[in-house]
Amino acid sequence: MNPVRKQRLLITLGALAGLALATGLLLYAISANINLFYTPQQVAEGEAPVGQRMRVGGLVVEGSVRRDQETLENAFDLTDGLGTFTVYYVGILPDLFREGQGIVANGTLISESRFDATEVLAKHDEQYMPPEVLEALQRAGHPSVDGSVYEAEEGVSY
Amino acid sequence: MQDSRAEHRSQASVNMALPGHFYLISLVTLLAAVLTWFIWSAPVLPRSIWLGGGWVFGVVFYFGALRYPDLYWRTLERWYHELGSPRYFYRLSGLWLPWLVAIAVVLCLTGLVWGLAFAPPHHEQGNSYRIIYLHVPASSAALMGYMAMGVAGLVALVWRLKMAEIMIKAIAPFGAVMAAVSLISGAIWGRPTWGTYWIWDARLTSMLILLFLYLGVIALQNAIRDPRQAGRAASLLSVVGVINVVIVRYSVDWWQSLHQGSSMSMFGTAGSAIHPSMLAPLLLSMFGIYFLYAVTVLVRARTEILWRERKSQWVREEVS
Amino acid sequence: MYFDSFAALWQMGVHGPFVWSAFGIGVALILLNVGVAVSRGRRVRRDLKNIIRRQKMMQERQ
Amino acid sequence: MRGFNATLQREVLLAMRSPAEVINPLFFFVVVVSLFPLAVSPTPDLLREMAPGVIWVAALLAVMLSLDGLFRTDEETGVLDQLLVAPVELYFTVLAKIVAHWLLVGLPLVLVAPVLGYMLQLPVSVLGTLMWGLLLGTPSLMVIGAIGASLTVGLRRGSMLLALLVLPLYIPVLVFGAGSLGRALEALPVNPVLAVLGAVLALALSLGPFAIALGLRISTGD
Repeated sequence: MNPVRKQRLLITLGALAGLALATGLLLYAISANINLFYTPQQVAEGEAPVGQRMRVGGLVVEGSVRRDQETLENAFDLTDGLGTFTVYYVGILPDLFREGQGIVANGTLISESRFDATEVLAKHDEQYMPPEVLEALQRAGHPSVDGSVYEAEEGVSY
Repeated sequence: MQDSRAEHRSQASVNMALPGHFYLISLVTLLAAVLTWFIWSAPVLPRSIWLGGGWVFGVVFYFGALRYPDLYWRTLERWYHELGSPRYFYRLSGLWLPWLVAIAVVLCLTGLVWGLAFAPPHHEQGNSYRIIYLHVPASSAALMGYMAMGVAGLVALVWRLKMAEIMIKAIAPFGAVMAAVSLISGAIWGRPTWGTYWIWDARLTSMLILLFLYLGVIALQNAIRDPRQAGRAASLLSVVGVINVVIVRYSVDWWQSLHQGSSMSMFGTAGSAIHPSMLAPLLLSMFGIYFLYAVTVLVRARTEILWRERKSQWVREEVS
Repeated sequence: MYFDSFAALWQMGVHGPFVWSAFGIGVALILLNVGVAVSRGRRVRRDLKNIIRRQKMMQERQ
Repeated sequence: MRGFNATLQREVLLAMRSPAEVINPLFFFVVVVSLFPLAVSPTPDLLREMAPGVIWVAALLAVMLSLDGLFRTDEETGVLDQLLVAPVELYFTVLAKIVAHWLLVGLPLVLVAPVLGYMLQLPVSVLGTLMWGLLLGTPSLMVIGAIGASLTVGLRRGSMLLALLVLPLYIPVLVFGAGSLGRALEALPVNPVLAVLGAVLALALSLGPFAIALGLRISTGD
């Protein structure tokens, strides 16, 4: 083989090897759940490592919020319809925090039923509709309002 | 001397051994991939509409190409060669321009007036949401513009096509303005909605970097005196930049997700949750901005063509 | 029109300043950009015209 | 392979003759990092929180500033034109130059970083992550910066332009690099992040030299 051809072959093989390596490393990183984001379902099924810092996201269960005005201790249940656990948080909850609303919390999973949050973030409503439509939907008892904003199986891009 | 040699070489590389079809197929596939990625990451319309439309187009194109292959390929090849020639491009764009201006003005005006005065308010944000009628079109135009610049850069590097270099130079300024408008309007909207003008949210950060990349391309072009060299350097930078934009989107997503949650992702998840009465003016202004983009790109490209070809006979006839 | 009057349109509840300043800055930037592109095109055309005329005059003089 | 080795040896030899080019980036790195405790406040907790960002930004700037001269001397002395017509593929020459530059500039940064990290109150347990991160990150910074350097090689006042072009391209490396250290401080697993840094490095090393070679050809008007 002439030297130029040989060099080009070397370059091509090297570049391909590099690309393969990059793909492999990226796949490993993705499979390792780099975000450390877990849904209540994953927590219920024991997929989330207990005792580690992580993020969880889900809907606040209606009627589950317990606030202590003195100590600012809050507790509420978080669900995605497939699993539920209780979040404990000391501090002021954000303005958009409401029952039935989607939230994201940072903190530590103490057990499969208890999550100690250091931060609670309310998820912005993605639905764009006029107030009349909202009222009409609520009057008709439409389930999609306030509920289906959070789609557990989609994984949600936070 | 230098010029004629480059001219000769670019002629030679157009007539390379592989047939034109090969490059055309690759180009169309690449465009489709880029478009799919873009649509997937920012579904302003419901995905079903985009994908449905894409399928219809694809099926028509595929069967048409199967039945009348010669016609299709010859037409595409002709377009490719004709649009690659500055002179032809100048003449053609002169014919398009009045129509594009008219469509752009009509679409922008109806979209903005409808959005500002006639669309209903948002159920939570009240009237402040009306900024999306400027913000969303500007953001999407900035992103699309950068993708287009990357594709043009690739074409310019592979075939040394003069028109592709001119297109990059024409796209960059308006893209930078679009990114800036998107950032400014987003900041003003953020104040009543989130309570702050600026947060280091994934989308905001990547748009800021997009603006920097646009400015980098413009700066590089201005720094190099020789137009051909400047064009090729800018092509390389925009291709590298496209790869970077993709990585930045993921890296920033990952980075901010550990620190502060983006609780305000707009069109992040599947499907559009925009009510039709709000979507219609949004789509109008979006397409209006796209047409406006096309108008300015064509105007800039025509100026650049005139200046670069100033020594040729057709420009003399055209000008005087 | 959704609003009752032009004053209401201008005020937009409490959001008037935000909406109108955003649109003002945005539209101004876009129009400025279009204007710059068009005026640059005109200038280049005019310059080229002058250059060509001068060259013709030179040729005729010779 | 002979071309690769020859370029590598030549670069190292040249650097040995003018050691300032090797020592200056290192000195810059150390000085910039030690400015922060003076400018912000020497509170240990604050320093520890800032340390990942400070160290990574300083390393990034040091690498970028050192790259300004990567091709310039070759261009001024006419060596670059020789390299362009040499029977060795430009890919290998460029790769050799980058490897040499990393050994001379990047590696010292990696080695001195733990000391600076310790001075910024980082616990000893995370210094390993800091070194691994820089070990994987600085070569990527070299490659990406060299793309910019190849495009600005013949320009006057090119260094400012180089910063403008290259800094936005550096952001992913910065995010993942500083991110790995931040995760180490929170006792989270860092391997996935280091893997991403490694992936960026593999990508940069396999595709970067093509872009650099093309950039050099464009800049020299070839």
